[in-house]
Amino acid sequence: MKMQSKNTERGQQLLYQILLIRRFEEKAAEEYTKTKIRGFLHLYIGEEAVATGVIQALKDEDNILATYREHGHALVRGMDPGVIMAEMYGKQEGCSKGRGGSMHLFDKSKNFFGGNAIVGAHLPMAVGMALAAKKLKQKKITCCFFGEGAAAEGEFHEAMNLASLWQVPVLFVCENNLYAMGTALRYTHAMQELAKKGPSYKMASSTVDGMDLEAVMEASEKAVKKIRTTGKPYLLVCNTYRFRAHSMFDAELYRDKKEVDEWKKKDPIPRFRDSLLKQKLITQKKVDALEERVEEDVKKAIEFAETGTFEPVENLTKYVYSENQYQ
Amino acid sequence: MSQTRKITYREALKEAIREALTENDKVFLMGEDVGRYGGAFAVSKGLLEEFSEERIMDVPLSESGFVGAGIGAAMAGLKPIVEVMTVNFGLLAMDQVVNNAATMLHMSGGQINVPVVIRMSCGIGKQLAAQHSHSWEPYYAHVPGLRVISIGTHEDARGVLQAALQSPDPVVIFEYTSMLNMEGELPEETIKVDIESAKIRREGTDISIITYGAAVNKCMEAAEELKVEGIEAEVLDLRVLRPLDEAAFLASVSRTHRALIVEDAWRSVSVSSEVSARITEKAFYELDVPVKRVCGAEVPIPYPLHLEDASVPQKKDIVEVVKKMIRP
Amino acid sequence: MKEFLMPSLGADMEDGTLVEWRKKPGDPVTRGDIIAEVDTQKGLIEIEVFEDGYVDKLLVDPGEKVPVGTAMALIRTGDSETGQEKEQGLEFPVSEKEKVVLQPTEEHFDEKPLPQKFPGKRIKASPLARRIAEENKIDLSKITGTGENGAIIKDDVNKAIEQRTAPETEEKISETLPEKEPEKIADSGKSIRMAVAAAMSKSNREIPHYYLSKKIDMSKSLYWIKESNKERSVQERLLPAALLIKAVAKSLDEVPQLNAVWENALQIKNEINVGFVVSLRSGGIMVPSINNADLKSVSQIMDSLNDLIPRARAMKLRSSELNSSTITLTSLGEGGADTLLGVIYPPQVAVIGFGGIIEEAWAENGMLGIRPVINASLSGDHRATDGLTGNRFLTILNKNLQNPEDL
Amino acid sequence: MKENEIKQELYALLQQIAPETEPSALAPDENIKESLDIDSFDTLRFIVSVNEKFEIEIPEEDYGKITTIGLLTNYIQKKM
Repeated sequence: MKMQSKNTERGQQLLYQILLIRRFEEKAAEEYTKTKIRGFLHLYIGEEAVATGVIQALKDEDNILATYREHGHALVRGMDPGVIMAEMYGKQEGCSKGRGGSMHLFDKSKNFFGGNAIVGAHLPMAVGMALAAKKLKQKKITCCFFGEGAAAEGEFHEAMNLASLWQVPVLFVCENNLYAMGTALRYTHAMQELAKKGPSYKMASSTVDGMDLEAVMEASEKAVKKIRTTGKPYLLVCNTYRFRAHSMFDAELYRDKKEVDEWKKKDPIPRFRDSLLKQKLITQKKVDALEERVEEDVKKAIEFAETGTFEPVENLTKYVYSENQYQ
Repeated sequence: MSQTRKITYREALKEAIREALTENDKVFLMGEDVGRYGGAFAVSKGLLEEFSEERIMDVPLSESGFVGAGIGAAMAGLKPIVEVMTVNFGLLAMDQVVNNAATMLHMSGGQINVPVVIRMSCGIGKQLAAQHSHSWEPYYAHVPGLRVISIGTHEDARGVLQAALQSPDPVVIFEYTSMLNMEGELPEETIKVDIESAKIRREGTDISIITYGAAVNKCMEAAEELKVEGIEAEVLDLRVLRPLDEAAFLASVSRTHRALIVEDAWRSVSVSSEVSARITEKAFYELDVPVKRVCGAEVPIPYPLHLEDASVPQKKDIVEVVKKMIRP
Repeated sequence: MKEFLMPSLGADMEDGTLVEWRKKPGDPVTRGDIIAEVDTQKGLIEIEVFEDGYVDKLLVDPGEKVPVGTAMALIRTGDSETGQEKEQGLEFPVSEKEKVVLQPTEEHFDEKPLPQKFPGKRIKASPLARRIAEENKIDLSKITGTGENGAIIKDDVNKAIEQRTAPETEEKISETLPEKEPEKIADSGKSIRMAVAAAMSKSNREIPHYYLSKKIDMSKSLYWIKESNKERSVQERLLPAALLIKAVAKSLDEVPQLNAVWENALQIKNEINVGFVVSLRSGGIMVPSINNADLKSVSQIMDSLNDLIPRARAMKLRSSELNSSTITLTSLGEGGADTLLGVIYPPQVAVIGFGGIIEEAWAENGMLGIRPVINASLSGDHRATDGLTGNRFLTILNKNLQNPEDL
Repeated sequence: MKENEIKQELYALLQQIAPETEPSALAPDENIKESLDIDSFDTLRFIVSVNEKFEIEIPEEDYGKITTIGLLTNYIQKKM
């Protein structure tokens, strides 16, 4: 197994991260029902292995662009849970000063570029950022997460073509959770083996079980290595599943309860935990301690958000234009 | 008087691009047919040879893709000049402009700037029919977060790009194909223009003709004709369609007490409707006659020349309306 | 054809109840005629017409309550539809057709746009023309427009300003109008109290007042009155109030900033019309105006008081007498309180208050004597003027009262 | 004219000026102005009406001598 090459500390850190996403989002759902959080709240629960596995393969200077289902990505990238929660509360202590909310988490200092909520529209931007890196002779790659729904957008195809044509270092990560909102893959794609869309743009691609953290880690490390050596883009398809509704207000008429239960058996968190236990990379006692630490950190995040403040209305029109017009 | 030289609008645009490429190696031009073809309207002709493929990038026909890439490149530290061949294809990339370029700074709480410059040629006058004769400046002028500039003079053709590249925010520039071959006078020395203020192109006391883009020239000609009849018209080139330089036109109207707004774009929900509304809101008691507009007819632009001419303001329309406003 | 509208007689008037028509269809009317009696919050008020012509039609029945600006009657005028009629005087001889311009209703009337229900009948004038006309007290209804569709434009108003004749003749006409004794007086004590309450509350809410007061030695003034009264019959005798009004009006000539209204900005008034507070025995106050008080002699002012005060007490004042004042003067007379600090009547910017005349020890040139002293106060609108202006006014007022023979 | 007739005339004149009062209830030595709450203007009007009614001249310096119904009645009787 891959993890055997890793030390115990690394295993514990990953377990902490994937657990943090789960508990953080469960708490967010609760706060949503209490109306502390409003707007859309798209939960990542069930899909956590993808963000955790891919982002751990990146370097801090690499760019990340994600979708509106991005709490997990932001957490793994190292953004503070309190600052993220405050953003969802709309407080000015939030990572985007409360201006963005759940769908628009940004942290330039951590090269985290959203939080993009027009499906497919951030793919061309990712290509542009990679183009800039290439022109500026920087060694960074740009990692762009999107769902299989976005792969039906024209911009997906334009971006794939441009990235491959210009040979720029983009890691396209398709988080295939089988539903574009409420419409299943079979109703949205003629070619459902999504990785095959890569070669048609002369782009390397592969598919991985997105419910298996260790598998995702291995696949993304391979992909990243390839990008760094060739400077060319790569399409990684992670098959995964979202356990909860698309957003909070969703009756889930489009899928069978049994199907959800079936997928829950593949829950990436117990799977990874058990693997660590089995490899003796962690003890049950340590697992319990980690659970407690996560619980504590989520509590702190809520406290931070609760004590945050709202921006005064007089500031309404800030950040429309830069204050310093000429640079 | 300083020395002047004759130059076409096209050549002025090209000089500006050349200057930008020379002065700042983070600047590059990307767009459909800007390189090997020499630019759809020959604006960038010769630049590929002068610079390199890296700096003059031909792109595939994927407006959303390359405009989005331009935005991404700007976010990541470059100064891209993205050319959308014509405004007519601009809507294919409208989402990128409105949802990404215009929102990023705000959505990120002031963290992320998008210093991209997007150039589009636009306008009417070549019998190109309904899908290739658009005046869509008002669409872009509607969007907070963008700076929207309309180049109605040779001076601006030469000077606007430099100012736009210095802006940390996205700038959309409209150029007019009908003016490309037009010759104008420019001073020998470097031109400095700003992209924040409107400019009075001709001073006058009897009426303020407020306009932008290709209509500036028509208004200047109309003003000359009116002078013969003893009417002194002031021509104010809005130049910046967003954020509007409101102070400039309110001041002009407060001097002349009459306002005519001339615009090639369709009349309804246009730049002229906005300017008119603001005059009424903020300079009502300065008005001695109702605000009038001469705008594009509300019709998809027809192919035949006589119908095409009839669908946008012409010099004689402007002259006629001004005369009626001053001597009813 | 012109509409006769329910006038706005003050910022606090919203509507009025027609009590009686004084004219019937077919009757000739001349500018200044009383056309109707209207009950308002402030009591029964006689309403004047501002047109010359004939009553064409009455649109409102007695007993009806209508908002300010509602058309109440149609007046057929000489120069109605087409501009040429004015020149030719086709239907009716217009006696003083060129008396024109001075608008006795002043800004209150023009300010309130007519309701949009009747857009066709509105005077068509550009906003700029309206503004200039208002600033120069030009009556737009007397101007023929040369703009689009006959609209009055800047040039038309400027021409009217140039052609304006001496305004004094106009003033006389409105003063010598025949008096008509109204039969009934509404029991309006309560509504007057309410109106005073409303205006004063608004004033205290919106106007940042500042107060200044100065003691003035009245011995010279009182002596002058006494000497003057010796030569007068009882009927012609003067009261100190007449002298105080004249002194205030004359002082305002030198400090025009206080003779003004505040409507988003200070608007200095050309005429000095002193509103004089008359207390009603039943409670409440009426404030009739003594127009052009600076141009009148003390005797003429006393005549005005003799005319106005009894009518005020009987609530038989004309609407123009109630709404034309540009500053208010209030005086306690003898006895009672020493000092009176008034509340400004909006949109005016000052009120001058006089306490009772009392004998006080007074030091002058190192000598102590007993003098009749009055405490003059100024309440000013701090948005419009500052204490410095007020101070100047009180100094000049004192100087004027020390030289009564010059008043 | 008898004292009583004069008083009745004075009551009528005061009634005109202060309609809501009852001048006949005034004691002979009561101050008219203060009791009926009449201001200087109405005082002047009253004096004018006395002057017209009884056809007597009242100089200003005499105002202090006619402050009550009693004093005024005497004054009028003397002057007539």
